[in-house]
Amino acid sequence: MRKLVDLFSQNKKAQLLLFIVYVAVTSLSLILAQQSVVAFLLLLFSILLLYFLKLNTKAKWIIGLLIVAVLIPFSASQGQAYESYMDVATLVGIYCAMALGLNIVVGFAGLLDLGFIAFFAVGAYTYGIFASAQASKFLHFGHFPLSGESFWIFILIGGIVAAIFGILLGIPVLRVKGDYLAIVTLGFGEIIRIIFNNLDHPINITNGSMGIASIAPPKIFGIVIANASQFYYVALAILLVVIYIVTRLEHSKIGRAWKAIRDNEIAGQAMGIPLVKTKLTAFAIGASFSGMMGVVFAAKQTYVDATSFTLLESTTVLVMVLLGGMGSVPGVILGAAVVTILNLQVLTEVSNWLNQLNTNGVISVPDALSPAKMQRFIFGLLLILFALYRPKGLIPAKNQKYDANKLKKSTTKSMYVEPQVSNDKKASGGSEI
Amino acid sequence: SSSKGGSSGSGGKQVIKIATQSPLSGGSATLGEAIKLGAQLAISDQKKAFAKKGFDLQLVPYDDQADPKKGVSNAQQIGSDKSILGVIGHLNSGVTIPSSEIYEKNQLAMISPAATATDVTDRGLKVVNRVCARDDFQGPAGADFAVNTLKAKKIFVIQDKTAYGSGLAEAFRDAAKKLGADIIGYEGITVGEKDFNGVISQAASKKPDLIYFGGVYAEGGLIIKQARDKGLDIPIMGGDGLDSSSTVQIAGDSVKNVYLTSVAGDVTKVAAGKKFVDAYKAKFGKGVESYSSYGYDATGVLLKAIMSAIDKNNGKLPTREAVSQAVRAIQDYQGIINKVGFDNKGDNKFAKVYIFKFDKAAYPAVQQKAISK
Amino acid sequence: MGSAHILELKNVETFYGKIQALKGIDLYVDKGEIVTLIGSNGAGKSTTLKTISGQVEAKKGSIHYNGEDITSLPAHKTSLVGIAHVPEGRRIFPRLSVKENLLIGAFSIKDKKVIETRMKRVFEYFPRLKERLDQKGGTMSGGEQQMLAIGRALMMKPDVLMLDEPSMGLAPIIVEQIFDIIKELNNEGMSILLVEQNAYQALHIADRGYVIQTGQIVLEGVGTELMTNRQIQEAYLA
Amino acid sequence: MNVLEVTDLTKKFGGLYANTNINMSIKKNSITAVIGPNGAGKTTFFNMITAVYKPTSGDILLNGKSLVGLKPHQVTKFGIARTFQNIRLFHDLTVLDNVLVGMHHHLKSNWVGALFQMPRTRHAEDNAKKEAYQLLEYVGLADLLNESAGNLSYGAQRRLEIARAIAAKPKVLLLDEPAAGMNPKETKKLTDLIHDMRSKLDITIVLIEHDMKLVMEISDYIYVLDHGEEIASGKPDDIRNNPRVIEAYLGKGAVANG
Amino acid sequence: MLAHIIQTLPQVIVDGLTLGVVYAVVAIGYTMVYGILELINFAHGEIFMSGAFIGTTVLLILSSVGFLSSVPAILAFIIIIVIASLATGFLGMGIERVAYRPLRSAPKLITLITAIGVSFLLQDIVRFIAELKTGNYIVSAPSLFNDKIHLKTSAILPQFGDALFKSSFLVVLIVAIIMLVALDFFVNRTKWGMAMRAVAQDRETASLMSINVNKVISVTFFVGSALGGATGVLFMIQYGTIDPYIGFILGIKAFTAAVLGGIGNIRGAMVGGLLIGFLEMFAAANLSTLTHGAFGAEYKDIFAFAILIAVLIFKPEGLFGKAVVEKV
Ligand SMILES: Nc1ncnc2c1ncn2[C@@H]1O[C@H](COP(=O)(O)OP(=O)(O)OP(=O)(O)O)[C@@H](O)[C@H]1O
Ligand SMILES: Nc1ncnc2c1ncn2[C@@H]1O[C@H](COP(=O)(O)OP(=O)(O)OP(=O)(O)O)[C@@H](O)[C@H]1O
Ligand SMILES: CC(C)C[C@H](N)C(=O)O
Ligand SMILES: [Mg+2]
Ligand SMILES: [Mg+2]
Repeated sequence: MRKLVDLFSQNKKAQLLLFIVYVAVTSLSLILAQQSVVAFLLLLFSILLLYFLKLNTKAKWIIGLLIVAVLIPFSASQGQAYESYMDVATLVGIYCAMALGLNIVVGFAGLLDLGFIAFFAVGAYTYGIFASAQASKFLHFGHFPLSGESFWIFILIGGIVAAIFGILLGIPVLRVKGDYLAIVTLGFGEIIRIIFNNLDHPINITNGSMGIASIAPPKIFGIVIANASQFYYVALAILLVVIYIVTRLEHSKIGRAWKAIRDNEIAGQAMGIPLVKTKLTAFAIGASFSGMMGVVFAAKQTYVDATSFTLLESTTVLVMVLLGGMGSVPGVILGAAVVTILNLQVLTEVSNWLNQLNTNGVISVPDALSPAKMQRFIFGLLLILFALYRPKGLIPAKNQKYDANKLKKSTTKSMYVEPQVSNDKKASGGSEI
Repeated sequence: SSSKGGSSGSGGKQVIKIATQSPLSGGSATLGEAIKLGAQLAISDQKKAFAKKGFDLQLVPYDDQADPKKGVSNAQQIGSDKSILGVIGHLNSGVTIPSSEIYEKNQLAMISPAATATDVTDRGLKVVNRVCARDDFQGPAGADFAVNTLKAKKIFVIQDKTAYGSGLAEAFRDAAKKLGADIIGYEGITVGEKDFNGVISQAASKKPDLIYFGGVYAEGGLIIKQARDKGLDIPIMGGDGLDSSSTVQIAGDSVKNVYLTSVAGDVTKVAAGKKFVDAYKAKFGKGVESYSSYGYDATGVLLKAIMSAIDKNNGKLPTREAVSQAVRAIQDYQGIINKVGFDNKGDNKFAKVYIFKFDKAAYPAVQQKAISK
Repeated sequence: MGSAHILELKNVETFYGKIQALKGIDLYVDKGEIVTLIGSNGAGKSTTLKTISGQVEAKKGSIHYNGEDITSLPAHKTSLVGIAHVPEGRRIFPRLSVKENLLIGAFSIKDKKVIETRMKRVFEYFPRLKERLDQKGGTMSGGEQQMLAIGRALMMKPDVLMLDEPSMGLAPIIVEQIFDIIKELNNEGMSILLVEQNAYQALHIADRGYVIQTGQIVLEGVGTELMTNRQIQEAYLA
Repeated sequence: MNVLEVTDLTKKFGGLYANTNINMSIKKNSITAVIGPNGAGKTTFFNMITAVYKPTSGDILLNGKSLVGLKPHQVTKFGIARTFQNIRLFHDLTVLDNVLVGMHHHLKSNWVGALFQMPRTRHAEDNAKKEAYQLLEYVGLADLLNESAGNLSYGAQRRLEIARAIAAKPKVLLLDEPAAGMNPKETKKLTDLIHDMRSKLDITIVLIEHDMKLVMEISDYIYVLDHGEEIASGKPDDIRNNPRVIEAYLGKGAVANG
Repeated sequence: MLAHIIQTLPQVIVDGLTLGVVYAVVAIGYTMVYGILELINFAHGEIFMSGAFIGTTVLLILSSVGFLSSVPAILAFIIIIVIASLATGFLGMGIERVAYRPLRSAPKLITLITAIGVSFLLQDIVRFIAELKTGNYIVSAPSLFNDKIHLKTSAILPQFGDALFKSSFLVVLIVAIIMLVALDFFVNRTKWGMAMRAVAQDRETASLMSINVNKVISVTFFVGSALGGATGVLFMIQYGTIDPYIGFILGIKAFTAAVLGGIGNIRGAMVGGLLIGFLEMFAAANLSTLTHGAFGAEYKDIFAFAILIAVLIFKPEGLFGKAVVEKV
């Protein structure tokens, strides 16, 4: 039996075959049983399976993209729940990008940030203000709301503005460390939220607590993007860019520098890493992902107000990172997906189901314990269980492995030669008796 | 997961579901729960009538957690469950506004018992309706009462910096100013906090004739109590957010001399209301809240519309579009205390604002006046 | 059992997760002996001491102290029995003062007088500590910290003192002193288990010595004899 | 020619003078030892040179340029690298990555290049990896290249620190007790390595060490500190026989042993 | 303008002090646990909340059996606070046992997840129980100390107005001060306190010193949580109304206070708490006067956080934290 498993884990073809069967079965069941969340979740799960398959990376990417960009939307589109699934999927994309951004700050650079949602807010408000009539309340030139075509540029602008805020936040960080940093960022996040919630006066920039309504939906080639199924592709595209950037950076010089100062700041500096610049880069890049997705969020909701950017939101994103596995890109993506789907879909479904049982008299609970209000309770329980059983995260971070042979082969002519051991025989690694 | 497309339900009947969306957990759950329970009562009242026509009427309560994001995501799920023909909710205007965009896309009728902000209906969505009054009616009505009846000259305004509280306080302030009152302070507080002594000290030192609070009972009750502890025995006034038994529970005896405008009237004043209160108490073991009756009425309106849509469709399951149109077409539904009839924006033409006063620590307060538009 | 050994390890195996660090260690210390354990980096010297003091658990085998089975005794109890462990790398409490560090060593002692006399004794060995009573442990120099670590263990007045590389990072004159102190403590009747890289000096003062290699004892003998052993010379002495 | 010139360097911690008016001239391509009792201020001296601590007064000149006031990473860029008395590796990084981090300041690879996989960046990265691997071979750690640094044994960690420091291509390399925790045999290998670095890599080496055998064998020149002050300096033989040094530091045994 | 500020100052100070001591004692709970495990116990706010509910329950039971009318209020109060602290003390110990201890060797931040999980659980469990018993999760308790005390501050300085407060304020203040002093003594002057600090710095080595690390950690959680619970009772006495969500915002503020004072430092937490309480109260009362209405009380938290950030920029280890220079 054991052998069989081993064999299977080595056999690429068998794996691939089984995987294809799995995907086919789940997508078929999603097509047939349209409102089955289970089928939808199982189909999504295939991405995770894919991650663990023994295929080369390129093949995985291609298959993954096919599933995410074609198969899932297609299978889901065969019925009523389509928009609902795509809405959740869009939010998964949004949170994944945000969590990946936070992962740079917390997971790579080791800077605990409890105010990360502020950058999301910055992005959301940036678009919200200019893509609604709000801007005309304080700008007396120009023509607002800007059309939905501006959305595409605003993704960039949102990212840049958030990055600037990231650097602004980073400045106090130069001196403050560890958990002090946590509280500074928490304070920063709260400050941003409170300001957005109050800036209807003296100048009305954010419309204060009334929020900004009727934000223009994005437009491209005259097509208005208004449905979740369309936003899904926007979010997916940005997420792919984010994943690309993150994986590239992780294994580059700056990525190593982040991890180095995380592990040992003093040694990092002594190795020539400029602390300030390195930390600020982490903040800026992390923030920019969040800002870009903020723009998408504002356009999708068509309404922004400060209640979407509370401390609880910041901690939720942090939970995604920790739950997935700090510093682990696939882990963080999984963490964000799990938390988002749990919160927005599974828990609601579960409580609806329990409620159904309750009204049909299958189970009987007093009203005070009505399943409809148990979502946070169940969520809390799950968090504890996850943490206890996967303390390093769902997919713990792994270091990139180098191929010694490849490095060795090229080492024909070395400037470093084994030190000459003067009056001794050749010294070997360990001392043998 | 639920069954497919409302084809069959228990006993071979076709299932019609009504969703409620309101906060069932978190800080304003008292009122959110009341909406759900009101709807639940209405549905169990009419279950038989629907059964006769071959439909199984069911309630699906959703918890929007007073969070816009959650509200929108729930709205998407509601939209995808085709057996749901209408939504009762939300409590909070801030959640109603973005969620209603989704209902609009799904042509799904929504009736809010409680969302009072102007933007709710001012965006001109076809499916959005409410049975309660608007803040630009409620605020000025309060201001009129404060200035002309209570003769307040110097008014100190506090608001909770939510979409609802700010909107209402602003409407009140502007109207009171027009009526010649002096607004000597306009301050914001933070929802969830418990100590408002700082703002109250400021108010006390400015010696107002009246304090107006735009916000909900959780903070309002404490402000009343802490103001009284500071020796401020002046009238304190608020909006529908204070119209809850929790206000009394929190403020205790301090609640005397507190006035409030509500968009829901005192149900005990009419016979139908008394019956409702008793039935409610018997079924849920707790007293009614301000929005219990509106939860009931809003559901009643929705069910009536569905009924008429069924009839129009020869007894077959109507489309959502038909239901939405039928809802908007309702012109004189007799609710527990007032009528419901929608104008072309979805506002209730018969909506009234009621003025209450607490004379003793008991809920409900004593109704002073009912104001129609 | 019933032997006169004050400390005896039989076939002890220890793991870090899946990595096996000790692969069946047999060794003993007799009352009043100095026994040294030498071996190259990563051989398992520190792990042996940690297993004895209960910081890591022995998966197999037994550890006896005065005939009493202490194999699975947790660390905070081993020290009560009479075994003190001066850990590798000093491990003083960085934000406690020098004085508090010493007091912690006497944590299990209630009698203030006893504590005082012991502290005086420690100051006789290490006068530098007395000068720096209120300095935070973490700001002391490396050597000062080593003195503090030994001083702290002496506050327990143990019967068996286990030292993990006590000479590391110390000035020659201090190393000399420390070895003198070890001898002195031994003369007073304390049994000593000494892990050292400084094999010359360790073997010099030891009654017996063990050589450990990748988790196994490969050689055992009288200290001075081991020093002249050709294998040892090749492997550990330059 | 002197690479490193230190004049009147002083460091005060509260009331304690950890270094008092230290003067040193370190010749290019020499091996200089700084010795002295525990707490004499040797590490503090290194810390000032590498800008971990700011000197209370005095000056540090590298090839005539003052290093005082620079940030630690700038000092590295100017050409000084070090190892630490209490090992400070990047525990969660692999052995090879540790060395790559050491190349930070001269590695020509910025994030734009990394993002777009520009050939120049790729080339630089590839070369860096090869070079890092050579360095690991040089210190005898090549087999462990993918191991997490935190899992290495003590001696291996020390060697990795040295490799990481050399990776910064320093003009001057500061080693703080490199032989601590090594047995005589391993120390011997280290001695050879240091010799070799000096001759092959053209590095000037300053080291702190308590192992007198190593110090006496390897050093061209020795400074002796006590209580923050220089009490002696000279060639190994002078130091070995200096009564003040014997009294304060070496003890009688060392003379016999060394 | 200034005259107005001075006039309200006595009242603002009294109010600020009331809120401040509550922050201070809760902050100490954070600081203690942090000091020993370097763990931000995010569930501490909920332990505070549980204490308030347990205290209220006891109070309601006592008053329903007629106990309250037969004994002096202060005795009833002592009974309540003792029961509540013991109960929350054990609750805290239990939480540590279940949610933190198994994760001790895991990455430090992961406990943040269990802490958040525990917070959600506690909030909902308390809410369910309260709703089951009373139909409402907002609970009000009969007040024990309700005499109003008029402080004639205007007699001291004519520019001052008078300050008014309830006698509960005095109770809160006195009890809080007793707790603070006792705790300070405990941690800094007793053997157990020293053991706590040793465990905080190096657990492994502490165990070599005959210190039972698990026991020390349990005791720390017990003491910290008992303090939190007791503060919950104080809060209930002072404000009269509680709900399952009071722990969240208060927890954040108290944590901020702990950091402002220098986390891990008990006196720092005390000062930090008082300072934040006062700053908040001052800002709420005076910001709009100071800025001529441009910014009002709604900015009070910004004000508090901005000061916090400013302090940390100039003194990164907090007001009382000692800069721990890492020996290089
Ligand atoms: N905490 C740990 N986790 C995993 N492996 C460990 C751990 N501690 C030690 N090891 C491994 O166990 C083996 C023995 O280590 P130990 O520390 O006992 O060696 P040592 O003989 O004391 O060496 P040194 O002279 O370097 O101190 C080594 O291979 C080491 O890598
Ligand atoms: N950050 C600091 N704060 C206060 N005192 C310090 C600090 N760093 C070092 N000292 C003190 O300065 C003196 C010199 O310390 P230093 O670490 O330089 O000694 P050293 O010569 O390296 O000793 P060793 O050989 O033991 O490592 C010591 O007395 C030490 O306690
Ligand atoms: C909580 C309530 C009082 C709801 C309020 N009427 C609103 O529109 O948000
Ligand atoms: Mg060792
Ligand atoms: Mg040193």
